[in-house]
Amino acid sequence: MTQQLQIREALNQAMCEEMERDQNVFLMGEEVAQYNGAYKVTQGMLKKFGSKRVIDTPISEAGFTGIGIGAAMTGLRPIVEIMTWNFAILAFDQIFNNAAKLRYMSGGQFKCPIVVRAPNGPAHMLGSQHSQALESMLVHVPGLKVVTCSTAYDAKGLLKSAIRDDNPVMFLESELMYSVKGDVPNDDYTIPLGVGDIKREGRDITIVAWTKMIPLSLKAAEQLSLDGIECEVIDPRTLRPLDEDLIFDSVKKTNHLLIVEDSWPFASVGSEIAKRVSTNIFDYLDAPIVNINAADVPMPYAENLENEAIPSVEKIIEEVKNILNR
Amino acid sequence: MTQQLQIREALNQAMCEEMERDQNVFLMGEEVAQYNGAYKVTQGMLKKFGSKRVIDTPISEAGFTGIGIGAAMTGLRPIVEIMTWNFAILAFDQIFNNAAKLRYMSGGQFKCPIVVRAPNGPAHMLGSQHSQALESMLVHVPGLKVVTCSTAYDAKGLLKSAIRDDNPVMFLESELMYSVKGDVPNDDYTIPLGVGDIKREGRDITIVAWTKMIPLSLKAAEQLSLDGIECEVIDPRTLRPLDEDLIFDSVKKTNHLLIVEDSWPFASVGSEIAKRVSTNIFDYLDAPIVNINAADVPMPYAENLENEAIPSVEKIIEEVKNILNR
Amino acid sequence: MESQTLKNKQSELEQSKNKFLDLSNDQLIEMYKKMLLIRRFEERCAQEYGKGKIAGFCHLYIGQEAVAVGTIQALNKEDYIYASYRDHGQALARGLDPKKIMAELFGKFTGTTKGVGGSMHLIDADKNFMGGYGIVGGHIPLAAGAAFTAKYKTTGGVAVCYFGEAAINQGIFFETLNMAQIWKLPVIFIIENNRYGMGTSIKRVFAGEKLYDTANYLDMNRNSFNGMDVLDSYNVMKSAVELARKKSLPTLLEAQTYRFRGHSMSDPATYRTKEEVELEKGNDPISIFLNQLLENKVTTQNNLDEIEIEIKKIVADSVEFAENSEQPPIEFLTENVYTD
Amino acid sequence: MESQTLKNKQSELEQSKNKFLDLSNDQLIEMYKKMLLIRRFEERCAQEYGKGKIAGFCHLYIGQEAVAVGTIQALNKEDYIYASYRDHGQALARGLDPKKIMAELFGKFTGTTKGVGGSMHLIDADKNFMGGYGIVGGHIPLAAGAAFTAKYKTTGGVAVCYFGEAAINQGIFFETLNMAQIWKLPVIFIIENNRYGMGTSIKRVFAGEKLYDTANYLDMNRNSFNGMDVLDSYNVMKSAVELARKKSLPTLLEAQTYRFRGHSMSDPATYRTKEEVELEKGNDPISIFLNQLLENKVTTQNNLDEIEIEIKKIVADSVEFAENSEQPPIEFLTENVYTD
Ligand SMILES: Cc1ncc(C[n+]2csc(CCOP(=O)(O)OP(=O)(O)O)c2C)c(N)n1
Ligand SMILES: Cc1ncc(C[n+]2csc(CCOP(=O)(O)OP(=O)(O)O)c2C)c(N)n1
Ligand SMILES: [Mg+2]
Ligand SMILES: [Mg+2]
Repeated sequence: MTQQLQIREALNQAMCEEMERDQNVFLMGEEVAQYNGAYKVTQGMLKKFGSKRVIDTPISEAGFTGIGIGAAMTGLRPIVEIMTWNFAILAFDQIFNNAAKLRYMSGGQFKCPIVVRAPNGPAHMLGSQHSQALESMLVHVPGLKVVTCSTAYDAKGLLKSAIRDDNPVMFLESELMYSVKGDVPNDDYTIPLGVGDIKREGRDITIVAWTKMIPLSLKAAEQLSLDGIECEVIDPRTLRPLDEDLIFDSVKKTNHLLIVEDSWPFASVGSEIAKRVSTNIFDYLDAPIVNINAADVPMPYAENLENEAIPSVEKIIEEVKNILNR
Repeated sequence: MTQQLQIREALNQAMCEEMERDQNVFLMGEEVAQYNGAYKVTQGMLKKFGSKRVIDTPISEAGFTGIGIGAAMTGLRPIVEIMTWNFAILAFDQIFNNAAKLRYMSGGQFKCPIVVRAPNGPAHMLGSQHSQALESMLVHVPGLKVVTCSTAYDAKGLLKSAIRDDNPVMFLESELMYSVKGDVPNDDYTIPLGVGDIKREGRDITIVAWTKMIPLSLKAAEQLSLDGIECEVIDPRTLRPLDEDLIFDSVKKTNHLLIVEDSWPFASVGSEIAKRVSTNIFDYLDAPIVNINAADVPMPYAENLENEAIPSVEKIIEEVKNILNR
Repeated sequence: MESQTLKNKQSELEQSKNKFLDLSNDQLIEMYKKMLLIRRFEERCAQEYGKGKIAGFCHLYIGQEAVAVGTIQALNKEDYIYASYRDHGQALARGLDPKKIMAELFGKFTGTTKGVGGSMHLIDADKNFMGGYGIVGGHIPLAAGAAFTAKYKTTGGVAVCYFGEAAINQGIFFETLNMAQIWKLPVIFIIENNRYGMGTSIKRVFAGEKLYDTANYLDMNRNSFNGMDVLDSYNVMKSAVELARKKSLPTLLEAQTYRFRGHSMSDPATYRTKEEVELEKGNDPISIFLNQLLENKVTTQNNLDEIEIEIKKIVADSVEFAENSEQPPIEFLTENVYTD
Repeated sequence: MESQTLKNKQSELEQSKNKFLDLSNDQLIEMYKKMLLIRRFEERCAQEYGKGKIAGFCHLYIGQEAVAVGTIQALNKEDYIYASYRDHGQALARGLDPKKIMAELFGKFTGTTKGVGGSMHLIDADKNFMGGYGIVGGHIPLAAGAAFTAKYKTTGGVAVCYFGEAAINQGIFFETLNMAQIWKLPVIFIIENNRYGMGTSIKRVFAGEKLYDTANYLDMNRNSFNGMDVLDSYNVMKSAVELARKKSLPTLLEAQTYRFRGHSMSDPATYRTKEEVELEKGNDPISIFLNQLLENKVTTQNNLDEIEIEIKKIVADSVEFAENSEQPPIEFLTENVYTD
């Protein structure tokens, strides 16, 4: 039995179920309680769980993330919602120097079971300071897990795993995808972190993408299929740890690789995937890897520039054809 | 005519000369004035330039970096010393969202000629929170330039260019190299940003490295030379913009590439170089690229673990031999 | 009785003279025009947003006009202004061209930043209008930095930084205040206390009482004013500017104000009671000022009617200008990431 | 005359009783031992650092012993302690095994964190000694988070956070104070004001006067105490702990103290005059306490001599233990990055 849920509802269910399951789980962040969430992901949670467990914070990202980390290392399981990842930069010291390192630097004495979740990446015409995809910085830091989601099913299953995980998990959502609907089982389920998913099977080329880039890639794959080109679309879902075997196996089959991300190109997750593929299964590649990224510029406001700056179905189709020489 | 200078002295000369040359250049940071610098890079500068231009700050990295940015966008040319890049994480919002974006988001109205300089990367037994190499995060951000230095000559020439540059330049030094001596011309000179340097010529394999990894790589190259293996050691110096042509030309000649960095591996500058080489000159590679990194862990204190965690001459030699199948 | 009346008249005159401070009638009218311009301009913004002509986040200033207009009236050309994302009011008060602002909101190449900034990042370097910033509290040190420049270069300039009351919970606010005070920077921090940060009452997220008390322990000059009264805004600001300009001292000001609309165009603002909003709308800064002007015969209803027409035309022209402007050329995407 | 003397005697007794508060003689001796242990332990650290046995950054607590010992005396087992990189004093005062601490400083597998943390990151979770943090101010919210847990789980526990006076210039200090106050967290922030942050006098980088005034505008409970007097430290801390434990209220405390050595082992500390240092050494917290104990006959010189020997042995044993311990196995490098 399944239900049709928006991604925001799936995330909401995940949090509610885990909070019912475990008294130590609580939620904090700006506007999460009385306002029901800036993007309504936390709708109804204050009412359900009360103000002890659903807590509105001041606009003090560094401070309340740090408080969350302190709570996590002493036995609670905080979910810290940050309004968007852009603002989490203010908490990077707390995330990198405390959350990520507490277990290691304590010689294994501490655990830090915190989830920091927020929408990531450009939404629509929000300008430079509000349109950053920051996964490439997060994955760089050992000690963190980094998770994304592109369907309601994944969103719920992954967030539940993230909340149950004893490590700090950075959970990346997408503002533009909160309303996207999908089938979600009625029964309790989780999706293990670190396991990717083949969103579409194909023999000709592997497309690796995540979050908003999944629907784009699937659309491109559909159209390419009309031309007889069969794309395998892989969503690693968890970016760190990365399910590299899934990617390697696919590339070994297709011998071609396109990576699509809406983050900047320089030292990105795409760079890492390219490095791993070219250092590990170099001989399987029949053509150079291509990485489609957001333009290497701060995001402009103007609609035409923004559209040009972010990956599109057309660009994916074009690059696939280039790679395959068709 | 040349002089023998420590890297710290070369940096000091660069700052002093530029401050003499341009009244708008000033220096601020923790302990830079009365204490003459935590690592004595700013020795004597307070005496020379007075407290108007050499300014001790509170331990408020975000705040004083932001003040520097505000000064830069209104006509001054601040040099902001941060005690180490580890602490600059607190100022990442200021650097990423203001310094890097001001020119772009103003439609070209502002310039932001600021230099943020600090030692980067592990020193010796300082533990997890004090031993991070952060260049991979900095290069990710369009609008920033990222510069490193591995010799006294480069340090002086590059820092002078950085100070004269109208863009925000992140300048990465190394605590362990401040005392390393080298020849520096007596006459005024600069080294353009974005231009790499061949530190040793060779035909068999290209080693790309920077900062502390240069002396290691050169030592390895020397030893390998005894076995008849000639390494070409390339120091890009500026990591963003990256002198990729220099790297490509070398790899086209040697057909083998090893990248050595003391930062974490995931989505690193090395990942980026690997991506660029394998997407652009794929056909020239006779073997998979290899990237030596710091271990993918928070840096431990214990000497033996730290030694194991960072790249070594032995590891470089071993990997070169592996790549070349010798 | 006669003399009594005369005396009343005279004291009334003096009062009105006091009330209007050193402002000439022309200046007063100019200020009124600016307030009305902000109001009408933004009402139109709301419409155009509804039509999809303006997009992204768009934060209206309606209700707070007296703060921007009163305080900016006390500034000189060489002074720097830094605002938050809620920056239309300050931009118009500073005299940025409404056409260019509207074009910016439309994402057009004729806009204040050629269409790359949008509503949250209005900038006009020629007017020392330094922007429009989107990270809550992130622009506070920038203003102190501009003040640093002014002092370093002894330009006599002053820097002003506007931000909402919720921004005082960002640590950088305190870091900057401290440095402004130890370095004696000519900077004025203006908390626009409209009582809500998005849906959150400041009372729920700030443990203190008076917001400007945050400068107490620094022994920094500080004050609050009625941000619904353009004259009080001007008056209190004037002293702060003088202190900054003459003695190079920083000040923290708190404007008591209220926003009549939601936080941004997408906020239904259900967290405030209708009663509260209606009550506050009774303090409409434009009506208050209008009444003062009429009562004191600074102007006539006739004149005000003409102003209304004039302003309407400015707004209509700005929309027409924006409509007829081109989007940035695609090549502009990669320009200005760096400068040579 | 007789009665006069008697009266004097009695009031003296009462005074001494007051002075020692609710502390038993055993407790007083225990506290003295801890202070002396910190002193001797760290003197030895300095030697071992000189020999290259200890490396990295090593910040000595010498001169500040009364703060850690006095305040920690007021705590219970379930209370959490967070310290800065200058953490040897708190660790020893909390009763961490000197052997394990010295082994940690030597980078050995028998150390408090198995050798991965070093001097700046002493941790003992079993004793709720939560570390040892290297980023100035970075641990302040962690302590508030621990207090949050204590309150959430109603353990009755209290969290304490130690940091230097220079850390109050980090914005996160203010952010955390505010949240501690709005959420009524049982947390005690202790500013150890030793007057210098590395080479910088707090007077040059903080515009305020009294450091604990930073909690004024929040109307937070606050106080200062003589950090060279272990009894004053204990006494003031006791009230703060009570407030936290019984009423779940936060407190900001300022300890007036001084470090007798440089900032770290590599600091010659030339920024302070010899006179200043000598003057402050006249307030040696150990001598002060020793005299109090002797004067009030809590102990005898004989006993103190024995204690000195006992402590010396503990320190010598710790070094021997550290020397004879093994470095971590190389495989340990990649352990504990994640947990299952
Ligand atoms: C660092 C950061 N956190 C969160 C946000 C999202 N946000 C934008 S405005 C706002 C409320 C700010 O309220 P206030 O400072 O009172 O200003 P007002 O909007 O009332 O003018 C929030 C939470 C942001 N832009 N930046
Ligand atoms: C964020 C950050 N900035 C700078 C440093 C370098 N640093 C270490 S200790 C210190 C001085 C701190 O002084 P204070 O807070 O008074 O503590 P004390 O050392 O006197 O105990 C500095 C600048 C750091 N560790 N972290
Ligand atoms: Mg507000
Ligand atoms: Mg100190």
